[in-house]
Amino acid sequence: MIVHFPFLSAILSVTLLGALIIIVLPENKHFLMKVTAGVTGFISLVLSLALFVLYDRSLGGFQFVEQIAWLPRLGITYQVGIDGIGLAMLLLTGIVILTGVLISSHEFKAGGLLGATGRPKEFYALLLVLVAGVFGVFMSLDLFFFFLFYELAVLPMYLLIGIWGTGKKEYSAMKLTLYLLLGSAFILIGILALYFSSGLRTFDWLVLRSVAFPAHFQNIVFPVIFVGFGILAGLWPFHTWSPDGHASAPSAVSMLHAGVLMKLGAFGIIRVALELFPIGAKFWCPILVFLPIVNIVYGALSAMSQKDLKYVIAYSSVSHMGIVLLGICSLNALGLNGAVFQMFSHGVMTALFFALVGCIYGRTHTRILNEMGGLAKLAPFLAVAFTVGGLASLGLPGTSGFVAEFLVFLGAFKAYPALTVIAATGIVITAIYVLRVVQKIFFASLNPNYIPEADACTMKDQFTHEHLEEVSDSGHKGFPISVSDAVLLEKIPIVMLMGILILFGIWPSLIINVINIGVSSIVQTIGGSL
Amino acid sequence: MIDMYLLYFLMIFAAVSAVGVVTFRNIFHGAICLGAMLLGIAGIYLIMGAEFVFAVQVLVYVGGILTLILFAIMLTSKIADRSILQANEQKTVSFLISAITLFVLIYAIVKTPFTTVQGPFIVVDTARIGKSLFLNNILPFEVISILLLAALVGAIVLARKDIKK
Amino acid sequence: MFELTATVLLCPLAAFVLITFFTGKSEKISSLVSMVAMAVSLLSSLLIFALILSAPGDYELKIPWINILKDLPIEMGVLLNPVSSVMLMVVCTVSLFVQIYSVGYMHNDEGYSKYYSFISLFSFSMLGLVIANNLLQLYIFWELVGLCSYLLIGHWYHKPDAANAAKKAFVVTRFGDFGLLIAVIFLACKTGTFNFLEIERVIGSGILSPAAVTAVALLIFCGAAGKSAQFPLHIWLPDAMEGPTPISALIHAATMVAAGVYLVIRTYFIFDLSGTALSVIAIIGCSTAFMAGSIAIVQDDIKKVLAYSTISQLGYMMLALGVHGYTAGYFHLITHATFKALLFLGAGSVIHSLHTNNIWEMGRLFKNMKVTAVTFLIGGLALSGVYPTSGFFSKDAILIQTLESGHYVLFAVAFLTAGFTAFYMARVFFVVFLSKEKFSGKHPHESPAVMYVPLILLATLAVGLGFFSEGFSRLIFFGKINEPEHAVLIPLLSNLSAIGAIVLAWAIYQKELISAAALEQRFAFVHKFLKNKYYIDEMYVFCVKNILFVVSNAAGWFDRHIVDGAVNGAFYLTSSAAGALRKLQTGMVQNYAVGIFGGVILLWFFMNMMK
Amino acid sequence: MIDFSLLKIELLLCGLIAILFILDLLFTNKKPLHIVAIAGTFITFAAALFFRDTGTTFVGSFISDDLSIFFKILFLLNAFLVILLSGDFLKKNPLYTGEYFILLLSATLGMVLMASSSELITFYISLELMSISSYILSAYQKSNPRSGEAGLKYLLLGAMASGMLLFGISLLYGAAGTLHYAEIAGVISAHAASPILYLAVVIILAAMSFKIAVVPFHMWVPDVYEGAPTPVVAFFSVGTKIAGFAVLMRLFMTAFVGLKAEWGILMAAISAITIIAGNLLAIPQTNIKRFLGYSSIAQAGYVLIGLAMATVAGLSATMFYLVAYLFSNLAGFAVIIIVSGKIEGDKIDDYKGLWKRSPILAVCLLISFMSLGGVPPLVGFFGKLYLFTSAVENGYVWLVAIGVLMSVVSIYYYLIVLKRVYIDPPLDTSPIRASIWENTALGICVAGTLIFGILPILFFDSVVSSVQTFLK
Amino acid sequence: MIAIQELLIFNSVIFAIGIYGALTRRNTIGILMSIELIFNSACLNFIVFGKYLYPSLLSGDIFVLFIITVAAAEVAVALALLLCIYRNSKNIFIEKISLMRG
Repeated sequence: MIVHFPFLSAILSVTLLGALIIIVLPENKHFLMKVTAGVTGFISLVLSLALFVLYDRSLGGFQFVEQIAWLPRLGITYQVGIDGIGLAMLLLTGIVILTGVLISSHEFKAGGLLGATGRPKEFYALLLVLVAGVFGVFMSLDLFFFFLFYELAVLPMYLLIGIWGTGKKEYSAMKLTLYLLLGSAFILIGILALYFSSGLRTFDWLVLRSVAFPAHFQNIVFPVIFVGFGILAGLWPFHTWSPDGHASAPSAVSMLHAGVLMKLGAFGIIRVALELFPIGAKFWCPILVFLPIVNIVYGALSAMSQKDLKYVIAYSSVSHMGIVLLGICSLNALGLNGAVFQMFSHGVMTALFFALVGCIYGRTHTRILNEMGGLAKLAPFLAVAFTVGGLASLGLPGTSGFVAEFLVFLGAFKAYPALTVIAATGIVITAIYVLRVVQKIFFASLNPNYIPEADACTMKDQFTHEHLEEVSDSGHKGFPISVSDAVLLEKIPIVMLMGILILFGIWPSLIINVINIGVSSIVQTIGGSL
Repeated sequence: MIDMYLLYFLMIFAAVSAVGVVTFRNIFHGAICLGAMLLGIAGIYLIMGAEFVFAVQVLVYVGGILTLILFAIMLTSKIADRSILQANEQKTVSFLISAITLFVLIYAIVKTPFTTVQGPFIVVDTARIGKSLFLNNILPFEVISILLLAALVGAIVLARKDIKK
Repeated sequence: MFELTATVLLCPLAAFVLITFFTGKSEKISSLVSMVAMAVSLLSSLLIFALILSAPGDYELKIPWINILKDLPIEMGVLLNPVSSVMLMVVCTVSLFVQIYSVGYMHNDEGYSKYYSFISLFSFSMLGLVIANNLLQLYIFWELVGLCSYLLIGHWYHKPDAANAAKKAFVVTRFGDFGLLIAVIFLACKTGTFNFLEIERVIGSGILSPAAVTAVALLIFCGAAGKSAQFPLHIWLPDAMEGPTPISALIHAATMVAAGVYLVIRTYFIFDLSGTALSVIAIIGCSTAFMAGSIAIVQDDIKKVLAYSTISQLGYMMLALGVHGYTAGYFHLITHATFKALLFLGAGSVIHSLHTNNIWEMGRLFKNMKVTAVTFLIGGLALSGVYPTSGFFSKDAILIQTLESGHYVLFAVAFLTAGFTAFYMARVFFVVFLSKEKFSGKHPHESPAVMYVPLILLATLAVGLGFFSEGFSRLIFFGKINEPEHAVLIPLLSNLSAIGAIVLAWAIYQKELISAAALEQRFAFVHKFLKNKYYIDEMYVFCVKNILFVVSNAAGWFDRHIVDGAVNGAFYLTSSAAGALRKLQTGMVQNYAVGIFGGVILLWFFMNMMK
Repeated sequence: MIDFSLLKIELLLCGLIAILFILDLLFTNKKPLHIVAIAGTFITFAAALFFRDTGTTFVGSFISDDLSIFFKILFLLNAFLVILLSGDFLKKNPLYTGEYFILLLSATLGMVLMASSSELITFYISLELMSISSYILSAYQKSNPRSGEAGLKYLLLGAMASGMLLFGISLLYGAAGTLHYAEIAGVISAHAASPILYLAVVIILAAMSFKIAVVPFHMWVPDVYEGAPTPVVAFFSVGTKIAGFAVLMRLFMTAFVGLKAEWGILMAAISAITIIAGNLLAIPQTNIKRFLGYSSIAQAGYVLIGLAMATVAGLSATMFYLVAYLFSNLAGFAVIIIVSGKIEGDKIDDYKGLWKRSPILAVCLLISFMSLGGVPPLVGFFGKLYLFTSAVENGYVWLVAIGVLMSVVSIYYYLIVLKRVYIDPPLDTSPIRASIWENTALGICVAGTLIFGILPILFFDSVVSSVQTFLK
Repeated sequence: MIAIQELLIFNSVIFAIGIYGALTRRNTIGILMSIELIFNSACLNFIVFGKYLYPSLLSGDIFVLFIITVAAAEVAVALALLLCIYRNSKNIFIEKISLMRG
């Protein structure tokens, strides 16, 4: 059956193999673990890139399909394949995992954020398992495996946040896990309904897509699946897991979570809800579109009122995911392209943000905005990177954020003009809070709590070693903390993410051409069901 | 006719004794009532022609189980002796539950049409029982031997005073 | 010709990239790269202008950017016509002069290379904006110049005021941009294109209802008002003076703030269809001019005076556009670019030598800084519209146009504002350059040549440009050529009033014949009102504090306590239900037995119920 | 004639009991008894896997078909695993080692016979054989007052339930005039159902609900699970439940199949309440055994969904889920037995930092709990999936909705425990080691959970076909 | 001959009394005795049905024999267990035997 190199399975098996190797490695070989994780991330990125290059744009549709019968009696097949949308997501995942691993490998150093907790073995193993799940979702063409990978992606989160998190991590981890499982419960019900009402007893997505489900059935099931996936995509009012979860998670996990995992929700809506229930989508989207609008505006307003840096970013994710969902609800080519592109762009952007937040938090030992200030002097690189991220976040042209938001608004305006105007106010509010954050952290006069690293060396003579340790544990106790700029291990991933933001901001066609192949078939499905 | 009156008498006797079992403050009196009720039921068996069952009832139940119970009462007599409160606080609930149960049962019994066989009760031949036991019901008969063995072993294990090592 | 355009555009971009990634360490090379690039751009733009001049018309180049829909192509492109080619020259010229000037001004600054890289980026963005052939591209570069403005205002980011001003500038203009974005999307959806020429064609066919046209026009004006600091979105511009002075000259006087006017000019075919929109523009422009002019009178900060003056002049341009003075407005844009850049650079020269912005800490600088003083004077006269400076031609064209179009009230106000203009400029000039010395312990000196040569060149332009006004009006027009009436009365009157105002200022500030303090006392209320800038900032602060922050805090609270509260409530409910159920598990066998026997009864009843 | 070929497993078990009995009498060294018991159970288990004779004997009161063989395999596997895990308990309670095995095996014999009985007397006696043995085993740890209390509670409530069962059977006898399942079915299909028949069905269902421990007949479970010795709890948490389901399946799908509509809705209602209450009650628990007791109540609720559907899909889902339950639950219990053997405590807090003390045990516990919670790709997920599909197929969407929602709750409480295991720091860092037997048992359980999760195909088809032949 | 219903109702009464006793007796032995009432009512049910409805069948009688045997075994185990508990705690009141709850 398979005539080509099984790229997709290779990606999956590479990540799982990486996890396995890390588990097998002896407890104290931390460096080897990091290298393994990094190499795994790199290989998966390279494979995704290869797919991106090799994907035949003129042919379109699903390519690199692999198929192995699994449980024929129940119509379960291991079937993977990739279309334009999946391809973009695959690429995103590859980027985020590689950068996430790099960022966290620095944090595991002594004195780093994760240094105190340690246990890199479990961390990387879980991270890679999670990523395998994510990859799996993006490439599954069988709803059963789709769901399976989905769960695989969600569950390691509990431990990743619970063990390596900060703050009220256990509460957050629990809330997140339960919420997402609740979502997957909805999804499961929806998938089962699909399975039965088709009368075909198959989970094969390609087969199910060709089934014309009766309108009333679609109208019942569509909202169930939409909400189910919407929970993971941060749909208002089911989003509250996300601020707490992101705030508590370690950087790499936040990166993966906000960067990739939340996209699973939006991806699921497109793949399952939209493509299988075009009539339901037509009926429900004009009603459900209010929720994304609330997401955008309310998320941005909430972000503005936050005092904790991570909460700001988390709420901005809620707001930005609202843009994705708005694009999806617009049900036209522009909106959907914009939505997928926004998924990609927001994924990279938020990964950048969380990476930076990790870097900043690792230096300042606080995430409270009012306790920072003027850090641009000590860490200019971080300041530049954060500003670039912020600009992408507020949709500045030249960054991919603009293209995505513009396309979404353009598409949404065609469908819901008045609502889109309301939604677009979100970009103004976003500008306000993003610039406020940038200013509070980096600009204005330097907070006296922080001093350049060079000065810290002289300080060491004045304070005993114990004193310094005390400082790094409990934040400021009256005497300053030395703050340095990013080191190479941090710079590489950050530059990578920044570069991608700008590259796709200037040359969006690079990826939109691919996305559009996937989107146009969806638009056909929706249009054809009139 | 006499059978009928006797049956009525035994029924009333057994019912009153049953009430005694569950109400007497002195558990010993309760046990005596149980014996009376068992005998009353045994009498009903006899009248209805179930002679072998009657015999087993008297031998095993009255002779065995009741004796065991009395024995246990004696062993734990220090508490049982005193006529302290023998019923707990959920009397009302319990009464309600048993009353509703009774109502449900009577309702079901009255609503069910029975096509009864007319004529006097047929006395069951013990030999038939034996045959039936060893032909049709040999499996439970064998299994119950294991059950008794298990119960025996278990009773010994539980009742025996352990020798501290 | 498009190759030249590419040169114009890409040189600054290349400079930006080079400086950012390669030459950041070496300040000299950085500034050199930037200036060479700008000079090449200037040359190319001159050539383009020459080519356009030889054959006026629209030259368009389209490059596909994003292909999603066939019926809504998203493109990048170039539209060369007289309007854009003139603007190209202006931008390149001012930018080059400012860059040269900055070599002296920013000398020894910590962020020297950063400064030059941003200024190159700005030039690139501004040029991209100018040549845009479609609304989307214009919007993109529109935002980019905003970004550069943000970055350059915040050049000294460690000063809290600068950081705040940068943020304020970006956010306030973003409010306007919001309107522009909606307009772009609206037009794209209705006309199926972003392209100016095509939109013009489609709209000309009457596809849009008059109401829709007015709405679109006003939305576009929203964007223009934000960028061109029109009331009520003008508040960011005075604060933006926290940036380095050359930046104020380049971005906040000559080019970027004029982009709003340029936008209206570019989309004038829409405004032209809506009388309402034009009236709104005229009224807002006029009131902005008046308001800002009046505020400028009482400012103590030399840059603030110039900033308010800029707002005021932008108001003039808007007024001109609102009264069909297409050519007049555009011409004023150009002349204003030269003399306002000149004034800012002059002010910068003063600040550079005295390290203060307060005019009351200066005085008698004419003695020490002759070139600066003279060029400043020329700029001031041009701003005041005194013959024969370029300001005279452009401003009077506006006044005449206003009167001719029958807007008498607007004319009156504009005329009064012209008087204000002359007054505050004279006030600044006298206080700074001629009156008594008010600084001590400082030794002001003339700036180096690298700074005053641009001043001289700009002064030349400020004077000389006026004589091109007729040629200009034949080159650039909307609809038909608007032959300027050779009215004599109005120029005369306005010149007289300007001279009167200058004399008044001389009397008050130079000779102190009239006590400024007494006047302040006499008109305490007015003074206070002006001093507080019409309390508009306070109004904004009030709104932001009492509306935006309250709403956002309410949203935050709502999220934590209601939405999340519901989640936690569900959790609480579950656990308390579990706790309640747990109480049933008493440990008493007979309670359990109740469950068993009661359960049977329940089952029985349930079964009968279901039957 | 009696066809002894059908009785191989029963005879082997009897023989094993006899051998143990004799060995127990003959030798004072009780250690070899464990080996003999392990070997004997394994042989019986292997025999159950190997011999698949089908047919009926004992005048139709004993039936050996695919269904009963399937259940017998489960019972013997259960017994085998529990015996493997009993080593530590017997080391600490060395008195009555032989009797322990005898009782355990006689309970197993009772279960095995329950699965095969097709007549009510045999069924009743085997049920009592299982129950009485279980009562005794619950109270086996005589030094521990909780153990005695557990035994007494179990016994009293069990006796009440079996009294009720008898009353129900008597009514059934009155209504049908026979005690053979097949004949009862004939009578029911021939005549209109009378009120006492309905009553009989309800009472029998209630009495069996006590055995499988569903709400509101579940209340003995937590107390007994907490008090009884852990291996014993493991034994009857799986065995008794599966036996109860085996009987319910045979009795209701043959004898009462004509009243499907009535008891179907009853079971659905019971399962809904059970899923809700069981899952909720597990949340506030602090004792791990009690906790698992509640979780097993909830699991029984899920299993009942399949039975309530009374279709091929439903029954095969039930059977599949029972396998899933066996492996996952025993894996959990195996970990608990090993851990409590070391730390002498059953508090959930005692599991703090287990990850540090024994990563393997921690991972096994994770797999077990996630499987019980229904997380793919573990066997419990497939079990739930089949159950839910069968329910959706029959239109019980509300039931599935409850089931799915409450499985989210179940994940919550499993995570509470796993949080202790993985996140909290250990109170004591000494590593926990298990004996070879314990490791074997744990390995089998975890392997089952994983392998049948990834490849449910391995036995799912045979389950479906056995149900199909059963229903024919 | 009296009607079958009368006898059945009598059995039901005994059954109900048994339930009442099982639910209310504090003394564990009392509970056991009440359970015996329940067993007896079931036994008598078998005999009554056998005699009135199926005089030719013996299943009822046989079942009763088994029930009595099982009851005996059960009581034996119960009392042994009770003795064991009594020995440990000198108590046979059921509500005192409730270490575990919740």
